[in-house]
Amino acid sequence: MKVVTGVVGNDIHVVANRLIDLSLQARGFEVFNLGVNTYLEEFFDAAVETGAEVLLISSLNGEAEGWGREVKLLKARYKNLDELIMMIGGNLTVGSGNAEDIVPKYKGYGFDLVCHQVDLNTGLDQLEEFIAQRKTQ
Amino acid sequence: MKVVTGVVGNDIHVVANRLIDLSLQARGFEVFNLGVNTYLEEFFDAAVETGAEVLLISSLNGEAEGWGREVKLLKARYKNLDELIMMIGGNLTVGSGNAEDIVPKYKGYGFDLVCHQVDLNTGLDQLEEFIAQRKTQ
Amino acid sequence: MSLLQEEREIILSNEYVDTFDFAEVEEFVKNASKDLFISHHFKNANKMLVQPRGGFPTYEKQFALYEFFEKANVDVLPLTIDSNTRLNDYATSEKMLRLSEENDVDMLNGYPLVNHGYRTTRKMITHFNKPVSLRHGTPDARLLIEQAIASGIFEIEGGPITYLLPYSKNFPLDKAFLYWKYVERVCANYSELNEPINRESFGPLTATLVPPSITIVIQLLEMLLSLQEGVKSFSVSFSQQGSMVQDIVTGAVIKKLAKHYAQEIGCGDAAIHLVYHQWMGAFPTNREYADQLINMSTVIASMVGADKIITKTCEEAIGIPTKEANAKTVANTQYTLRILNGLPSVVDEEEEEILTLEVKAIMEAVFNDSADTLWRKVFNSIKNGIIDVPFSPHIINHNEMITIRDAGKNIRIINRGNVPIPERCYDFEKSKCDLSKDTTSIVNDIVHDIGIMQ
Amino acid sequence: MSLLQEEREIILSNEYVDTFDFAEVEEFVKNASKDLFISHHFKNANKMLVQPRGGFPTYEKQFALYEFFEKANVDVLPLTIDSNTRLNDYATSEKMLRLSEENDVDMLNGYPLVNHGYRTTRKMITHFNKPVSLRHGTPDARLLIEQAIASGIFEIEGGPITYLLPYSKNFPLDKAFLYWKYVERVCANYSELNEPINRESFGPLTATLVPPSITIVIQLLEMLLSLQEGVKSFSVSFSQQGSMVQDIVTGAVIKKLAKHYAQEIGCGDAAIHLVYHQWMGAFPTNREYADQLINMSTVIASMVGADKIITKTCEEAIGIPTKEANAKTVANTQYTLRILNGLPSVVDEEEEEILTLEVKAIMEAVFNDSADTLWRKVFNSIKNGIIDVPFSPHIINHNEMITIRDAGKNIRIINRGNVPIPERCYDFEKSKCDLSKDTTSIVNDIVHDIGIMQ
Ligand code: B12
Ligand code: B12
Repeated sequence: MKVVTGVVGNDIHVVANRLIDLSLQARGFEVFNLGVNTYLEEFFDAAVETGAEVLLISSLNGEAEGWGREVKLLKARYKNLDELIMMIGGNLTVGSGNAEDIVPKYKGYGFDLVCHQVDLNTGLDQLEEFIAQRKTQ
Repeated sequence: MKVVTGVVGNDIHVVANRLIDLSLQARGFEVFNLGVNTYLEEFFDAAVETGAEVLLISSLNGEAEGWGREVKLLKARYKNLDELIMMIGGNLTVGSGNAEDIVPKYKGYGFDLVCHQVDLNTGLDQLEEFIAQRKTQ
Repeated sequence: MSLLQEEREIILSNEYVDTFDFAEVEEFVKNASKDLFISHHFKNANKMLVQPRGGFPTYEKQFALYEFFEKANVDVLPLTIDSNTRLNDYATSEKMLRLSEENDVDMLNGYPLVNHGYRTTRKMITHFNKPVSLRHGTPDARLLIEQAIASGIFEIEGGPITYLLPYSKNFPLDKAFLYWKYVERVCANYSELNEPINRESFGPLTATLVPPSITIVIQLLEMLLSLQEGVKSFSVSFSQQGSMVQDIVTGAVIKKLAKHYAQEIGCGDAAIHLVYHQWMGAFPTNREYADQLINMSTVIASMVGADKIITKTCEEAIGIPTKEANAKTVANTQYTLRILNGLPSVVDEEEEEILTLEVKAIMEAVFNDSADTLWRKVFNSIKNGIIDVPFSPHIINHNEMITIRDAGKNIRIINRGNVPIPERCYDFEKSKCDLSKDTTSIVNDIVHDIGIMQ
Repeated sequence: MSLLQEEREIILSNEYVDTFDFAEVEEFVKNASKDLFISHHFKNANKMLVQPRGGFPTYEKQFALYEFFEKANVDVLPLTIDSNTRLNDYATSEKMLRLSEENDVDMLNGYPLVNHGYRTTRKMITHFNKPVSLRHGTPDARLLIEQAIASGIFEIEGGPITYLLPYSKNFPLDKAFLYWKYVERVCANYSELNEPINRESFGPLTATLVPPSITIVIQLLEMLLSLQEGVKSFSVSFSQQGSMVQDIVTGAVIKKLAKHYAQEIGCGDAAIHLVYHQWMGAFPTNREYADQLINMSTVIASMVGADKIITKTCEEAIGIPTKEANAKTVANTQYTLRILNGLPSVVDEEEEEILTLEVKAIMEAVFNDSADTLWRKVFNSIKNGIIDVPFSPHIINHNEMITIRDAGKNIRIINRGNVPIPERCYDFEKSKCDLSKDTTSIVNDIVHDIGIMQ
């Protein structure tokens, strides 16, 4: 299964991104890693080009907050992305915040899976479960 | 010049006492060190026996507060102690306190020199000055 | 009935003890959880054990302290005894305990174990199910340690030298030796029932410029006096000295020689452990600095390779620490031990050789004393200054040895007094110091050397 | 007029600079107090210099920060530049500076030096009369460092590799080399007027599992590129790696090889210093733990024998530190350096030999590149993966090297990619690790290895 991943915005903290790449590969995914400093359009373009089924975005300095609102609008401009599984994780707010507020907000932006300060492996387990459920539906 | 010294009460913290002994000797005094755990009577007895001109008492856990009041009364029972120079130093209160309150109190008890949390050398310099002044009077 | 048992019965028929049930206590020790035995943890843990200090008068406060320590992930709990109990004045401790309970103020500086009794105390100890170490400072601890073991406290600190020379002005030393002989034998007997009871010596002594040779000799002698009576698990200890390399060398020599002398008396089967005390001398009043000092002590303990570390708190220079400050040190120490990795192995051959020679020379002089038993030899050696502890307040101590710090802050002997420091070692020690100074400067240096951590 | 001077005039006739008076600046540097030069302190101090990090937008806040640092007995002051200035976007930094001044909120994450200008900034620097270190992260720092030196800032951090590979995704590396060549030459020229200007490389790189061989090679190359242009005082640096012994070995090898390679290019007269960064990787969120980590870093820096230490704060995992937390670290670090004595000298010959071989092999491969100048050789070596920085976000970086920690938490290379690690060394590195694990376990180990201080 193909996954597009990367760190959104002007964030250059790459460590989590590298770990995600390795972990996805170890779990058998085919990974297209756009790296740090990636803009939203670039993510969607890559999803279209590669025909990926999953888009996994990281944000580590909370910048995602700024991009989140535009997700639905932008995605609507692309065809064939209706089935794309959208996931976001890392530190999803500037400063500190709690998951109860953050998760519904990002679900509202159009993300299927929202992992605020969730450990990587836990997050990827959730992703695999989600995929399995989709398949059985 | 002869000095009697020691730590008053049930206090066994001996470090300062040893330093005082060494410092007095280095300054040319003849030292009679009664050590830690010494009661007020023992100090006066020793002063009489040795014919010391100075009595230098330490207290490190503030116990002196308890003994202080009895000094005048006790000293009055001895003959020939009128000229004895009385000095006390260390930590002169239980817990924390400030010199402005403590010094006058101990002077009232009959001490000529009161050194609350005063460095040893500074204290001994004061003692030597005091002795010199006495001599010129 | 054996002589020891007769003595035990007399001691335990004390008006402050309500019927000591020997058979029940024996049964309890026999079936006690292995987790209560520090000797068991020493065997199985692959990390340095962390133990704080602490004792409060009431059961409730002590319990609350233990809860704090448990949350901080403590390895060994302390039980520090109040000073009336230490002087066997159970009447006063009884009175003060009642006052503490009624008025919610602490009228004692520790836990009055005899007054609480073993039936009550055992509930607390078994509840937490962690090893507990008894810290007291009692010359006549016979009643106290019976109660302790009956409560489930399977480590007893102290010894006839280390609990006397730093803590007392004139308690008779020979009496202390005999009282401690009782303690050793009771510990040895109980050790046969389950895991061994651990005995620990108090290496810090006066915590003031004690040279490593004196510390080690006293540790070895208390170890031998204990093993002789059948104790099977013993901890030697020392406290941070001010120079990292001197601590490392001291650790290496004490480990090597403890094994050596234990074997010499045919007790090579006993387990010997090394305990390191965080800095025991004059502390900085600044709490932040105190925390730095404490962290540094932990790093050095790791370099030394100690089996257990005993902690201080950032309130040391201020007063008896709060349970919060105390638990904080425990958590911090555990964290530090966890993240400190890749320790180099450090060996300083010259320093090790000198220190080994010194210790062996003093030990030989003690053994050569004409008395018939080891404890009498040791007693005589203290009396005649073969063993001399700087800054001991005890009248029997010689007080002729003078030590100062060299440029690396190592403690050096510049006047050996009557201690048989071999000529070569003495020259070495003195060569490290500037002895051309006048007496006043040397006294100033000593004052400075005592306050190096401030 | 020289080519360089022509370039300088063009760069300094920027709309955000109000008339740069070359002659006045030259006169200022010539007569500047020696105390402002860190190179002077390196020569004369007999202690490790302590330098925090920190930059605020307004003059007043920066001044207040310096007052805090001064009270904490700082040795070297930092001036951290905001990120707009780093990207040469002076218009935005101007706007944000005005907003910060008007609203008393910090709208910039550092001090916008170009907007404040050298005339204003110099007042602050000369007022405190302590050496200041410029921390930026700017690929094109030409205008910035002219302003810095004119302000009295006589240490410039960074370099074409270390300020790019960890900090940028796609800034062209060849441009960076040329911009930094300018910086080196300006520093070299000013160095002739008074004490030398010190250049410092940024050894921590990505602070994430970078093996010491890669760190050292990059330090040496930036040093050579700098000395080649005439710089006479240079600091190589690295950050705490997670294993005490690996840090000590890294320190020994970098010191030895820096001297060696400086001599090779005929620059043996330059003064080379060693800087140690307290842990730069993922920090614990618990402030108490962060303080322990910081203290331990200081102890290790002493074991390494660093000439300067750059500090972190207990708020690292939380956000930009307050001036209180920042000054606290400085005071604590100074205290720790004061009380840490009797350091053993530690040598691990095998590790030193392996690391030396690795560094020399990579250096040789770089020198053997067919390009005509050193900077082009280095550029090519990065492009073709002879130099490969783990976790660099830059697109030019190869990202084929894989490293993990062994049992002692030493960073080991388990996949060398295109880096010419000699066979013997590669075998040694791999022999320290358990490579029988499956990929998932290894990934889990890497995640764990990155978080070892948490
Ligand atoms: C290492 C580091 C750096 C390195 C980065 C190297 C690199 N290119 O990656 C260097 C030194 C270069 C650096 C530079 C900077 N940094 Co930085 N850096 C850090 C540090 C110390 C650790 C970050 C890290 O690698 N953590 C380890 C990884 C594994 O953890 P993680 O990123 O949190 O990711 C985990 C989870 O979030 C999760 N996750 C992430 N994504 C996803 C996605 C999904 C789907 C799931 C399920 C989970 C998940 O999985 C990961 C593993 O558990 C942090 C402070 C800290 N945390 O201790 C500061 C920090 C993040 N940096 C900071 C700053 C300010 C900067 C600079 C601007 C500093 C400067 N003035 O020079 C620059 C420039 C950065 C930029 N332009 O973005 C600030 C950010 C402040 C804020 N939040 O507002 C911090 C907090 C430090 C501080 N207190 O000032 N930094
Ligand atoms: C070393 C030490 C010990 C050693 C003492 C060895 C010995 N026999 O001396 C040991 C480990 C044995 C010990 C035991 C105990 N100690 Co103690 N000990 C300390 C410690 C760490 C340092 C004291 C010291 O030596 N300082 C160095 C000397 C040079 O400084 P100084 O005593 O302050 O003296 C200076 C000045 O006061 C001045 N000065 C003194 N006299 C005079 C006189 C004149 C005329 C002048 C001019 C100046 C002057 O000159 C000196 C040099 O500047 C302190 C804590 C601290 N301060 O860090 C606790 C401390 C003093 N101990 C304390 C306690 C409680 C005990 C015990 C009861 C603990 C226990 N539960 O086991 C026992 C028993 C003590 C007893 N019965 O008195 C408490 C006291 C609390 C209080 N004030 O209420 C302290 C504060 C620790 C604590 N936080 O709990 N202790």
